[in-house]
Amino acid sequence: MARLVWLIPLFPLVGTLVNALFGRVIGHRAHWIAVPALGASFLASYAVFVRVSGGETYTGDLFQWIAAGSFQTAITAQVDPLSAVMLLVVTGVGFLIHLYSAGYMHGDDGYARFFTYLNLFVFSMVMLVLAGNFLLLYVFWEAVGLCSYLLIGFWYQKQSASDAGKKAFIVNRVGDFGFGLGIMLIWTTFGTLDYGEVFARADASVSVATYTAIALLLFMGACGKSAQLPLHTWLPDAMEGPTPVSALIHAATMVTAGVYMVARSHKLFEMAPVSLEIVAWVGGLTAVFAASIGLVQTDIKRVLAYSTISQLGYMFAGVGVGAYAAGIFHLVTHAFFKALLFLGAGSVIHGLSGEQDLRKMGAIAPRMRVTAVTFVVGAAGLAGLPPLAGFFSKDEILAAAASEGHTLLFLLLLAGAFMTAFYIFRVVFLALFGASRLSHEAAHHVHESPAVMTVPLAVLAGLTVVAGLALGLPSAHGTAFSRFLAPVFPAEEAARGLAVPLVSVVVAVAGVLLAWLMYGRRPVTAEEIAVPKNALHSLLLHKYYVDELYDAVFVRPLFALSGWCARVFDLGVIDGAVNGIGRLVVAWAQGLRRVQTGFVMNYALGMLAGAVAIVAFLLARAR
Amino acid sequence: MVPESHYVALSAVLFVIGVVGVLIRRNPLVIFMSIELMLNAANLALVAFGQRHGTAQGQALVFFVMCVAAAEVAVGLAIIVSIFRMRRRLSVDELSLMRW
Amino acid sequence: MGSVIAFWILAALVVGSAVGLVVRRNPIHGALFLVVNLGGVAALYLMMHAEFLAAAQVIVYAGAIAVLFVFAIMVLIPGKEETGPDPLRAQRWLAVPLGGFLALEIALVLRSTVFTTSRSPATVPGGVEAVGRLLFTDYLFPFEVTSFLLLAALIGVMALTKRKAS
Amino acid sequence: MLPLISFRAIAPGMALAATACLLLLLDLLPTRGRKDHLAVVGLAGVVLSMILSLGLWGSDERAFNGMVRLDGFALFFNLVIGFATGLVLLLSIDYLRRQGMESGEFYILVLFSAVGMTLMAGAGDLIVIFLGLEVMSLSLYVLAGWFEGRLEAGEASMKYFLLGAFASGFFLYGIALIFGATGSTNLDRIAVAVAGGAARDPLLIIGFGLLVAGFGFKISSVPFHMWTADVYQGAPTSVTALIATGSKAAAFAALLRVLLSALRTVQPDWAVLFWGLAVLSMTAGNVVALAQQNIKRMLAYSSIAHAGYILVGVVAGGALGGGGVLFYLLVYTFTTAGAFGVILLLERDGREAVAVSDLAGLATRHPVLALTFSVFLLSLVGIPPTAGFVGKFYLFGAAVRTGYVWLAVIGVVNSAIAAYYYLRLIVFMYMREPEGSPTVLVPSLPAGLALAVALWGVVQLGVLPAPFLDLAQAAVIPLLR
Repeated sequence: MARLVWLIPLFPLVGTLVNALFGRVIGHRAHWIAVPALGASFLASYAVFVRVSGGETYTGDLFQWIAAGSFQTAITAQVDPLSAVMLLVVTGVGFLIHLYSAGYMHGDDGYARFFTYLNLFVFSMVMLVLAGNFLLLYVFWEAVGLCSYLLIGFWYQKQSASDAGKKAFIVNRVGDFGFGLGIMLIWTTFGTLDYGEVFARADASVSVATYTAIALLLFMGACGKSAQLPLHTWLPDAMEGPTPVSALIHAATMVTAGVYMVARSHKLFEMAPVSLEIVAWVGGLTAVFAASIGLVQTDIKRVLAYSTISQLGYMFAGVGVGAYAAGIFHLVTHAFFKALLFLGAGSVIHGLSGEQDLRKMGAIAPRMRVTAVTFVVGAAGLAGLPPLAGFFSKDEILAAAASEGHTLLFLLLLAGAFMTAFYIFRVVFLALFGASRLSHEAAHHVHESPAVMTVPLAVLAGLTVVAGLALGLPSAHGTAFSRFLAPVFPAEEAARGLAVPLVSVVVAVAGVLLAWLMYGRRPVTAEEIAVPKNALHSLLLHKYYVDELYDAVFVRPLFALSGWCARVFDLGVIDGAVNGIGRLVVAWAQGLRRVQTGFVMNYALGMLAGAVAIVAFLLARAR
Repeated sequence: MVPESHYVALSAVLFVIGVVGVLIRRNPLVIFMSIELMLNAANLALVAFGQRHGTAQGQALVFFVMCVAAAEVAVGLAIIVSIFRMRRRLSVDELSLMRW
Repeated sequence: MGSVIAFWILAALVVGSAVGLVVRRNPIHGALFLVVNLGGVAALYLMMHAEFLAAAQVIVYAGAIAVLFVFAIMVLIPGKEETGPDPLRAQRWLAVPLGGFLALEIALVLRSTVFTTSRSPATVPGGVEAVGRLLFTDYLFPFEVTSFLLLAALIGVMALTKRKAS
Repeated sequence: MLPLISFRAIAPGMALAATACLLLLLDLLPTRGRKDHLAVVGLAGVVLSMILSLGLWGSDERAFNGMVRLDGFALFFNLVIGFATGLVLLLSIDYLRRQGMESGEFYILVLFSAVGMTLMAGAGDLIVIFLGLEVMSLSLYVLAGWFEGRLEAGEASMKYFLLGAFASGFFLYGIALIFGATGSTNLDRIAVAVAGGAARDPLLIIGFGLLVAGFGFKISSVPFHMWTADVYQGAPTSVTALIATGSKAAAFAALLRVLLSALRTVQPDWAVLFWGLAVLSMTAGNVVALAQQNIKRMLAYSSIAHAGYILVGVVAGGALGGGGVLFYLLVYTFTTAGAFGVILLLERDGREAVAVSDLAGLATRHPVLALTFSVFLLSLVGIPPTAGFVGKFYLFGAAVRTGYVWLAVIGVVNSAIAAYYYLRLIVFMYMREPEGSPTVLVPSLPAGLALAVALWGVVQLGVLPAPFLDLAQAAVIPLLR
């Protein structure tokens, strides 16, 4: 098994290196390297999965990474049912999206660069999942962030794209800062970062306060990566990246890393019940908050982005109420239907020569049949209509929330489910059906995408249809999926009533109906969609003004402070008339004496002040 | 007999005068002379402390400081002269091209 | 008693010349004050029976270093220096108190245990022999380093001046 | 009585000094006008010195009456200094010729300053530290103003010299007071005196404070940092690299040796002081760096911030903190020398390209160089798997382990802020189109070699740091005995 495990990251790594080094020669044949690499990686994952199903697990070191004195950390891979499932999702969905990209990115100048980054991302993501200790997890946590940053800004000629990349990185730094501290705290508390040892040593001998601190710091990292409140702002902007990137990184895999991490360290979270409560509530609030913003967006990808944030909230809510298997199951099914929706949206955009605005779409279903059918399947999956995958996984979470006594949370999630069904079918009716609002030119060019793009759509649609029935049917011993994960997560109590599924179906259908009433029953004009009807609508359109708030509270003061420090702090007492490098140079050239300040003396004064302060401090301490 | 503490106090006064000179003068040569004053003050302290501890070590240390001072003067004056040749001006308050 | 009077006279001379160096605008005056100051300190060395240092002080400091200064000033500065208003006048008001504070801190020196404990009876040999013996035994290594230091300074100065010629 | 004369103990430094003298002679020979061979001979001397250091590994002795120490600590720093000097020599060859400033004395002075650095690293006596500091500084003062005719160069040289001499004055007076308090300048004897109660003597306390001011200047810690930006900007870029790496490493070596071997018994007293200096340096350096438009200036403020990070390790002390400091200095040497090396290869409109905006579009025209620069920048940010990550992890980890949790937190916050200005450079390289004439790469084989070595260092120390971490920790042990 050891060899098989290391093969999984090896293939994409080789793909990355080949395309990076010979990209100029390979050019538009880059997919011949990248796609087979992923295929091979997927096959290896599948083989590993089969072994794990047979009860095998694997933990092994590649080599000692940091070994100094008491502190030892190795490059360790750990395979258990949880990572096997994640591997299958990452490489499987990754493979389909690679295939799709070969069509979608066809003719782009940075074709080879694109596949280099994409392979690098899959490598990092696989390593993140395989990591057997927190340090390695952190390393690849950063690495996937870097890939995400590179891919969001892939079309850097667009100012908005490179800004979005920067924003993603900076917001993630905030989360990673907490994550890093959390890992340090784990190290000081347990003296190791190895999963097995940490979880084995996580007992009552450590105070609850410490566990709470660790858990909340880790969760801070998860919030950044998985775009939960209040660190969610980067994800909608990340849609500036190419659509396959949005599908792979910002829907199916990377953003779910936070959920994976919380589930992986559930032993630590369980030692601090408060932290789980917080996880659940942040998840629940994010689910409703993001869904409500999704109600009014007019950019098809932005709707999907807010939908992703909202669905990630469901996963956290599930994990937070202790239904780990349900959370991970939703992660898997979400990977299927959200990748499907993004790729479908990409196909629509592709067919409309780059149009993303819902106000300029409509009635394209007849001319893009495969795309339309698969998109509707995905939408139904997201809305949670039975018997599709989303129904089973979301229902698991709702049921868990209801049965664990989180009634308020349950109602919150139910409201979110209603909104979800509404906004996604709003997209369906506006984009695919109803009256055509296409520009003349676009209408002329509408065409179905090539097979290399539609085949992945069909496969994902198939998965969306069968995954729930195959894995998610509840039985006396829980679902098939939760039984598979039983070695990792404690078995959940089974046999829940029919009430919750019934309510959730009713709510979902109601949402779909409302969407139909508003957008599907009769043709709507572009103006009707966009103009804010009232204050609430306007608030939603502005995404609750979170970006503006951050700008005013953090960004601008920091720059003001920096500029102030550069002038005042670093120069000591100087002539206030001088305020600009450019002006100074000019002034110097003109020989204006009034701006000539003798800095050597200022510097020396600073040094003297420092020396006096140090001596005074030391003397005061010695008293 | 004058106690050594007097010498040390005198050296402290000299040192501070040197420091103040560096801070308030604009001519690099004068600034540099003030720095020499500081080194000189240190020398005086070293000799006095040496007497106090009953060892000639202080005097040996002063010997090294003198060498350092000589080397510094040579290099420092060469730098100042080369700047003067470039600018035809000599005042540190005019040496402020780079800032911020 | 005589030595005490001599000390106070020398102290006044040394401090006065130092203040003169710092205060006078004309750098030539400053350099002359420096010579006086260095000579005064040499005399103080003599009072502490550090004859070798006193001689070295006069030869190296007053003889070579101060002369170099005077030379540089004469070559470089036509007439007076530091004309025009001082743009950093405010700094003086900070420099003097800060310097004073430093003086206060160093004044605490006098409370040191070194000066409160009784003095060892042995008088220190200050002649060339004692210092020389130290320099060539205990301080052999720094002594050799000094030669290297002077070589480095020499090369540095050469490099600075040679470029002018070319 | 003659002291123990041990050429073994000073062999690595002797190798450098002898090479410098050899260069003096070679420079006199009438040659074909080019001075490349001097750099090559100098490089050979540096390599020889490093080989000697490796060969002497494991020794622990005192020579010349305790003036010199030959231990793992000194040898480790000899390696760091060797890397710094070697990289600077390689970077300088074509750079100097391009600027029309090639001269044999340049290489000789670089070696002289390296000798001063090794003296500081292996010093067992304050006076040797002082002499080493002066040998190093006098050479650097001259080197900083090497580009005659440029106003900035002269200004840099003058500022560096005046302020450096000022700092030396503090340093020396500090030595004098410590001598007064303890009756010796030897670190061992100071340690004995301190343990015997001299620690509360105001003489010693003031002397130590002044000594710290002198060290603070050389490591460019706030509030002794103000020269840094001007000198880094005005000096020739390869000299800037030397000031940023070698001179900083040597100053840290001496500081750490004084703290750990002479003043270990009073660690709580100085740890608080350096706590403050670390926080000030990190924060001021990073915040001011945000506003910079000149890359060399930006890296100068970054270097101030890094002095703060390294001081975190000093505060932590012991084998953990000390080992972290040593390892980080090695990492920092590779990273910073590499970053300055990249900048020195860039030209735009016939002048050196040092503005942030000059980097625009570099990735499309010179992808390999842009990638190399990015790796160095990521290492400065501390993003894995670069060496900077391991180094920071280790420093902050040591702080947490020794109970300075808040210091580590401030450090982590600071590295998060710092990410912004480093990444701005990457953004410019990869995500901006140039305006006006493009920035061009001036090819240079030796500089390419230097960058390759630096890149190797950054990757090696990031991916397989374990042996070097062990080495760094082992190097601190002799100080703690």
